[in-house]
Amino acid sequence: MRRHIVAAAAASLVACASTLPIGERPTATADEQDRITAVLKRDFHDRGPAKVSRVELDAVQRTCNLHADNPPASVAEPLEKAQLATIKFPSDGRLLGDWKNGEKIAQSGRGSMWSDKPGQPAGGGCYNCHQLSPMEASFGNVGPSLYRFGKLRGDGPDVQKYVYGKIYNAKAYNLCSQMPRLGYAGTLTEQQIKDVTALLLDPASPVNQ
Amino acid sequence: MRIVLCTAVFAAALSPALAQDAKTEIQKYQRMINEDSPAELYAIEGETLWKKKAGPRNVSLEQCDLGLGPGVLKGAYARLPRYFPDADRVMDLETRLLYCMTTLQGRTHEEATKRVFGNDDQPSEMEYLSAYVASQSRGMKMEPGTTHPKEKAAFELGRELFFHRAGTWDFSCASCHGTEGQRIRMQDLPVLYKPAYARHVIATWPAYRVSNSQFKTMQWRVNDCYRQMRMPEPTFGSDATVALITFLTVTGEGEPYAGPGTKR
Amino acid sequence: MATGPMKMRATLGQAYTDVRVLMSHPMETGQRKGPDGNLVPAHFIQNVTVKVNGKVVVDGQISQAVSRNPVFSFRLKGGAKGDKIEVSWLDNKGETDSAEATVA
Amino acid sequence: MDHDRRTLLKRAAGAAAVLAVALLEPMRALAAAWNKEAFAAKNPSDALKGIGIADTVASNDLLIDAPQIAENGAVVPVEITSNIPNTTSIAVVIDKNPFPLAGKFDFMEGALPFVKVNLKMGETSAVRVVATAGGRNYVASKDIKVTIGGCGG
Repeated sequence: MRRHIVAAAAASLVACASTLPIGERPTATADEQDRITAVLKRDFHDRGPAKVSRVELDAVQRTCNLHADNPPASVAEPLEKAQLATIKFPSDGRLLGDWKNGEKIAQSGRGSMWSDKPGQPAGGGCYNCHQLSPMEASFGNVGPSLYRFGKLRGDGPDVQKYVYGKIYNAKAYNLCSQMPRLGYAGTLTEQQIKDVTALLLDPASPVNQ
Repeated sequence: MRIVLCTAVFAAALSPALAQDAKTEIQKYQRMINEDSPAELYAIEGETLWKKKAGPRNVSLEQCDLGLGPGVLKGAYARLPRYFPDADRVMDLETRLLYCMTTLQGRTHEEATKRVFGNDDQPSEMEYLSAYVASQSRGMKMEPGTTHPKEKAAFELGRELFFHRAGTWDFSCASCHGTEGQRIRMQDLPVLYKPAYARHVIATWPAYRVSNSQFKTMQWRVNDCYRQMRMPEPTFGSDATVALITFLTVTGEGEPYAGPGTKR
Repeated sequence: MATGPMKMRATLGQAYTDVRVLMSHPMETGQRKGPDGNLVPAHFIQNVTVKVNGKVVVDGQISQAVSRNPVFSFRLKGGAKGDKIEVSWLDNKGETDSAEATVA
Repeated sequence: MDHDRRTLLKRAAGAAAVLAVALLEPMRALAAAWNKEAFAAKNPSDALKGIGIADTVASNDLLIDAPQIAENGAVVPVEITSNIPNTTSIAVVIDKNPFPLAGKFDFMEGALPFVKVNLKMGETSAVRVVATAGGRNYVASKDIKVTIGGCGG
């Protein structure tokens, strides 16, 4: 509610020098978040697949906004558990797809944007934030390097399940992770997530060379 | 702690010398593309447009008041966004230009906003005009409005929007621009809520972008970030966009304006 | 995209005169699809000429591989304040433009 | 000193075609013909053959200043200087572009053999520069890596 205090101070103490909270990170109460959502609904509009309904907040977003991405464990754990329950593992039980296709998905930053043409396959945008194959020199560092991920962690059933699950819904493992919930959000299909899982774990994948 | 871990893994994966070379070479690239900027060409065209009679009233924009009085261009951009009593709201450059198009030239809001962002085939009127008006503030300190209650409210709303996670991918502006040392692909991400980073950014937009060889405005910058955040589209000149631009500009205030710049 | 203005400057240095020129030109390769889905026809500058006091000193032929809105630098031997430098271009559609600057 | 002079030629093209043509002619006559064959060549050696270059020798006096990594292939700044005496021409060839020959500049008395230009590169490639001096051809080459930058599509 700092905003209201500042506004009130400005109105009553005209002589007071203006000191805006520059460089500070705010937290947002439930009321403040509702107010921002109302602003977004008023000032944003539908375009292609990107509908205004996307600005509605779910429990994960609310909690992360409230705690500036750092909620206490007692708050985070039950929510992470609920997110874990959203993960739909493949009915055939096979979690590893084709790493070659996985590499294409990792390279592509398309998907879920208003500029995307319907019917075009989406990407995971993985290289935007992670290092994967050593052949790709242009990679981001918002997330950890995943180079040699399979070599370091093996490709056993538990690791496969973790990787598939993490791509499907990263918030199940770290509530306020900056990584999108690629399966839960409907950006990547089951087969695509299998392919990216293979990119990370297949011993033949360039990631593990 | 997370950053320390990332750096350690990064360094192990790529030899430090190589990583350093890549950084130096990219800096060299950025320096070389900045030496002669086609942005100047857009400013020339913008001046022609500024003086061109248009709209139902068939008048030019020359009497447009950008905050320092009708027709005063020198230094006007460096004082935006600011509160305008005639419109009773805070406006950034493009929102104010739009206001002048509707009030002075008598154009409808719908017609004037039909094509606010250009493409490969044709730049937009807003882009040309922004290049021209901004170029008239070169060398002047960025001093947006911070004293009127509506200016303060715009800053606060912008700050809240900057950190507000929402949408299909749970992103806020801070997801990419909130932590030091982060890159998307090879591009360094400025931490835009900190003056040390915001100052340079604010002093160089609007800018010519070599990636699509087009001149781009601040409203476009905000619009395209929200596109990539998988959000719906912000309405051109809406209070939310002006608030975000106010927040960024106030955070970066004090830097002499050095644009219109050249960006990747 | 249509062509637009040109801008240039010529600065006398110790070793040479520095000529910098900006040209507004789409430099279409003929490979890009336009909004209607059809290929945008090739449209690019083919000849760039630099003249000093009316005499040709650089005669350039270029392809569609030069970036949109071309930026060139050339260097002239010696030179003196007041020399008249002219840069002109001609594209594959026969359009042309030129700019002049006086060495300063 | 900045000085802009916009010739009216292109704007007049529709309105005063006759006048425009009259004014265009001197420019057309002045400009050397465009070497269509060389510019249409699809590999570097054909491109060089097209401008009469077959044999080249490597030279350290031919300098290419360009970043090794370009964040975007749409604009790759390249600065070329020949320190070879009596250089009369500089050609630029981007090996992996669909049409490798990017430009050829002839220098006459009064100009230094130097050019800076921004080039488009479709992918990571060698950029080859050939200078002609005293009837001999000298070559220098630099590899430039084109990366994908930014997020989104």
